[in-house]
Amino acid sequence: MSKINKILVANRGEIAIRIMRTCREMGISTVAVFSEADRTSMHVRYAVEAYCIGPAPSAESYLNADKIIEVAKMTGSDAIHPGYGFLSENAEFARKCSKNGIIFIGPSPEVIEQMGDKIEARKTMIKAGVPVVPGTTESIKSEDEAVKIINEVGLPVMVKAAAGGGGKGMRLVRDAAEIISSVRAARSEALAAFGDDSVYIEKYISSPHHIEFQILGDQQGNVVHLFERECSVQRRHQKMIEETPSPLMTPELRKVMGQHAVEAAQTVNYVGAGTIEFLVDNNLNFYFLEMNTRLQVEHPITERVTGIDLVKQQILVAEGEELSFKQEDLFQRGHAIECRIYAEDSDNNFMPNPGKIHNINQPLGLGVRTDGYAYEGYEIPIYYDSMISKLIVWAQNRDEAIERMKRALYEYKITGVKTSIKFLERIMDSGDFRSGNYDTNFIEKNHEFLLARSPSADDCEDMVIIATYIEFIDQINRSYTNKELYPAQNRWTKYTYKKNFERL
Amino acid sequence: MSKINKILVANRGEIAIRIMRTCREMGISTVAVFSEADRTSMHVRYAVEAYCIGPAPSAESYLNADKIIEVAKMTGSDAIHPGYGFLSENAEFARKCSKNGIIFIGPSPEVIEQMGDKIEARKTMIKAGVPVVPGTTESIKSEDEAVKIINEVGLPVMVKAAAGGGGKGMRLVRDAAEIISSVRAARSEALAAFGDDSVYIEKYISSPHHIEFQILGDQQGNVVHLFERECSVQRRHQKMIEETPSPLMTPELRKVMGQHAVEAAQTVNYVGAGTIEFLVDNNLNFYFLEMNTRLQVEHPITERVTGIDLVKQQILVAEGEELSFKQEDLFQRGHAIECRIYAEDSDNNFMPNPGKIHNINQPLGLGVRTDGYAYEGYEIPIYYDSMISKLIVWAQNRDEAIERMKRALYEYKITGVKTSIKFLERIMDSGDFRSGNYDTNFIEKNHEFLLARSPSADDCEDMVIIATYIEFIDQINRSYTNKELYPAQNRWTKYTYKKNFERL
Amino acid sequence: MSIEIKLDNRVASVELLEQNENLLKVKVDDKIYDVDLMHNDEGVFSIIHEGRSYNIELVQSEKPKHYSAYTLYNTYDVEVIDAESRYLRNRGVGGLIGSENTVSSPMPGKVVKIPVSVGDPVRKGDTVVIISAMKMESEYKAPIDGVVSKINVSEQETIDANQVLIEIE
Amino acid sequence: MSIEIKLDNRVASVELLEQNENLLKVKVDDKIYDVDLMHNDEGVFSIIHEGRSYNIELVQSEKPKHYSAYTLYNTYDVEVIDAESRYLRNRGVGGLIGSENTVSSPMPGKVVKIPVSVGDPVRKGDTVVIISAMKMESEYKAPIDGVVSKINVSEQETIDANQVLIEIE
Repeated sequence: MSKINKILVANRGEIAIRIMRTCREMGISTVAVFSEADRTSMHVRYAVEAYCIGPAPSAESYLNADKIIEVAKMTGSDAIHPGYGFLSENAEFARKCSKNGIIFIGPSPEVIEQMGDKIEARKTMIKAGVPVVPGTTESIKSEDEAVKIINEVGLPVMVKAAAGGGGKGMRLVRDAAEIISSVRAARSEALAAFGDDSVYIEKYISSPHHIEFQILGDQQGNVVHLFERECSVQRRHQKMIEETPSPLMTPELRKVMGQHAVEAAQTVNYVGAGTIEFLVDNNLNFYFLEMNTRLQVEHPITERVTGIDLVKQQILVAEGEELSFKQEDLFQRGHAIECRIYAEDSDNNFMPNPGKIHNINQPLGLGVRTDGYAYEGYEIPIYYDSMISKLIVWAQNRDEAIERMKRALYEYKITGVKTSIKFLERIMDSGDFRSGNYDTNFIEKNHEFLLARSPSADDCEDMVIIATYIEFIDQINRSYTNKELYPAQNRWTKYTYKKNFERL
Repeated sequence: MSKINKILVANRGEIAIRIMRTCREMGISTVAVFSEADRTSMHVRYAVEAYCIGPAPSAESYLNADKIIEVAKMTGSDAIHPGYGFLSENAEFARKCSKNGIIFIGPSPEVIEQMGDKIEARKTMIKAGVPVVPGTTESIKSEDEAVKIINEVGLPVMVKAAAGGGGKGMRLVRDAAEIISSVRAARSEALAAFGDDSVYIEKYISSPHHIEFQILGDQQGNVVHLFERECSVQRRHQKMIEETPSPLMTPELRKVMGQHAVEAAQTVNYVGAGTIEFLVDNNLNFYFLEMNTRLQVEHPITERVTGIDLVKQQILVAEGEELSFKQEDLFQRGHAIECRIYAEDSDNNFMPNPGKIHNINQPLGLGVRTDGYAYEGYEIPIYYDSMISKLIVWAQNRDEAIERMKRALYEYKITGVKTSIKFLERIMDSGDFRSGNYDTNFIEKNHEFLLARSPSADDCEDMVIIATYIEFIDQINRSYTNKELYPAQNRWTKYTYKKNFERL
Repeated sequence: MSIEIKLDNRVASVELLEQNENLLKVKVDDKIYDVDLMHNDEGVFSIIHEGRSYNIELVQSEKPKHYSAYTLYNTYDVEVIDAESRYLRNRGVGGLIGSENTVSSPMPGKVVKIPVSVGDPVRKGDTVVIISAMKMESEYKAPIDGVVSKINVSEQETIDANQVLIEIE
Repeated sequence: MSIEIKLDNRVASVELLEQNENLLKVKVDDKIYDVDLMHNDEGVFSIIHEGRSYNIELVQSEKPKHYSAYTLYNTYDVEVIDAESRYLRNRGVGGLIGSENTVSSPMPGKVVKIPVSVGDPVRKGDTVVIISAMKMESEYKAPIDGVVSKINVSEQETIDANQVLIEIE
């Protein structure tokens, strides 16, 4: 047992602030690190201490393990919380922390490595009796072997890089004629991307559901799961919306999958928070996909239905505390949905849209939580992720949660950059989402509906035209007369426009 | 059963918006009414429709029953939600609504009247078997009678106006020699304030706890309670902090008091949301104090632990729906605390502090809800209540809830006006609040601790001095050079101060 | 006197007829509106028209007299066409960004690669610059057949939205 | 050259010694600070000093060169004392509001009642005006014995904070 008094948060954006919030509630001091592009980022202002660790590109700052450990030592930090992304699944970094007497808040370097290698992870799961997608357990040594195995597994299959991630080194093979070329392509891409041309073969599950289980393990060997998250609404292999419970789930399936998730974690003596990702087909067959050995972006929906602060549990477990609850103490109350707010142009192939935030109007009230980091006047840097906020709602049941999400999205106004808010509103209106009858092909399938523009009343357009007219006149006015230092103190104005009308 | 499609919200401020949020989630259209002082108020912008109903003083606008009903009829509103305060407990208004074919969202005029008369309410409760504070059941007819009854009840006693409220027409009598003069004073004050000099006598409970039970009744005669709220932290007889569960409560006492609350409501065939207020002494004796026949300011803490949207239930019940849950379906999960954010100078006898809001930084993240209506640049009018926001936190247990509240109060920055935020932070730090060992004398008792100024580090002062220095120089700069139309687009600046240094 | 305002593809003629503090009588094309209009320095408008409450926010874009307008459900591109812009328009100045012979990015970012040099012949559709923003790379193509006449940026340079990167003749 | 800044009851002398963009070397009395300072137009400051992150917000009060400063835990009244204000100070102008012979309210509100008239003799402590704001009434008393010399407001009038309401001689 070693009490943690100070935590360095080796991350930025919403997750850095989210972690610091819990630190503050636990009386733990916080150290922020930031790149040169992030001097005005909210996490710098939220932390007790803040240190610059290098230039804007991640490789030179947020991925600079040595520099971060140096700051941790200099500030006397007891522990480092890596958040998600960046160094969170870097076994080498975890090892360096421990060599320097700093607690890495996450599992052991060995477990990170074991689960980071996809073939190794598959083998471990098979040993633990967890169903995996049919395919190879070893990396493919020759193209002949590939053909043989693919014929056994049956087309279609996925050829995947063992060291893979982010969709790189991955090939879908539907046709026997494509086998050789696809294996070659996957291997060469894997070599280029990861310096390792190992690939393996998996049966391709078409239109699967992406369902994951949250697990928590302590140093005493206790493991519990905190139920599932349905994460099938994705664009460009990135999640957009998550919910719990999953509309697909049955109590029986939840029990079986949860049990498997716990066993998977126990097999590797997992300590901390982790996620077991499954593919589930429409017949409710489920297959282990991968394990994420860190906090997930979508962890708040689990927090909302179980009432457990996952970051707090991570810290307690890292201190050596035993989990204070057992599986039978946990239950899901109501329904939670998360929408990810990206700074992007949803109408234009989800192209990122960095820029300067003009105004933000936060959605508030019953059942609404936002975890964000942008503020009015903030310039979103071009170097990092385009997710600027997460909107989480809770309600007694799924229908109410959808209505509440619509209300919250309606209230959520971010101007100055394009965001995914309107697109998310359309999803909430779509029949497939409302019925809960959707899988990972949801966005593709509903493409037309989701991109259709809402019909707008003529008088609404006329009001916009009137507003523009007044704004324009007012600007002429202002540039001549506004000598005020504090415009904020006089925001609502009844201008006397008359004097400018002659000039028009 | 009559489906409600449009609701006129006869209120302003946070409660108007809170009600409209639920309307939006239920697909119900909303009509705002506003006084001339409230044109820029948030509820006007949040509603679908908005109508001005008169000048700033409440008596000429928000209390103008005929005008409000006229707007309701003109807009085709099916129902009026009165919120709290203003017309919410006005039987005459409820009667007028029903005469005009508009649903008044609240109990019947008869029940409002019966519970509005304090003597009548006491009699009703005695009949229902609910313990009341020992004292008279009839109004006092003579001073002799007063002396006789006070001697029976035993000193100290409260002499209270039957038509009373807001602390007017109330006298505490500790000493036999004061009886006659106190009764006289109370009667003349009551006559002046309410046009009715009826008074009654109650035993004075010193340092009681103020604990109330939320109840919900439907038109079919079902009544449930949604557990208690502890409301003992008060200043100037106004609540500042509420929490649920009450630290004083035992499961047995909760059951008994809850049962009495339900019986009290059933006795009067109560329909809608209401609150039974009790005084509880340190020996856990409890006495009926009064019934509030409307939504309470502090209803969100009940919503948070029970998961029930109380406004939605009010609307469903008003439509004639049967309650969809029974007493045994309800339970409290975790702990919720509400802090009321007043625009006031807590250091200066809680004097109201209207003015212009400069910046607002909302507290966000896990377990935090705010219900407010102020926004940046908004000028708080002098005519209405000084409560600008409610901050509600939830956590797994009371200790965690207090820490979360501290974190949220720390994040909550409202500049431009003085607020109660710092004072509330001090309450969260006080030993008596943390131990849960407090009653209605809490603020008085902890006065010294609550008003002590936090010691501040010297270097923090020096940073303020540096900031002021730079701001001052910058202002000189700006007034000469800033011709920009959109300062918000360039908020963070690295000014080159040099050119001004010569001028200083 | 009226001015013209372009909203998406519609051009409307607007004129203020009367004003009494925040109560305005405005003519939009042939329709006359009596509105109660309040606004603030940040471009937030609250308009009440025949009892309906409208919230509109205008954010000025980089181009003068161009705005993004945010309403309840939609975002519009709005442009004020006054005498000056009509003059510029007629002269062909200040027209569409990303015109026929230039390549630009609608978003700020960083130049990853410029696979062409000045003087290189290119065909319509050839990639001439790759821009990275927020962990995503986008390829920008030549809009016409021609010869690269000017390259205004270099690799690793950060760029603004709508900045002209490459010119082709 | 340095200027003086008054924070509550302390007067400090401040001077900028060096500056390199947002990195400043500042002297406050005898202490020299190297700070990383960013701020915006709304008076929000982010200062990093020896690794500690400070957030300070300055809001200008009605009086020129006076600010309310909000930090993590405290609110301060701050005043810049430059040559001009020193001059005014020495002349006795712009001194404390609510000086000996005037009555004012620290908050805006509405005059409910003025129980005195010009020429009335009053004693120290007599109520001379009642102000209502946010459903609460406050009585303001004569600060000295004297005669009401001026009444600047009338009943039902709304008033600003710190406006001189009544003068007594």
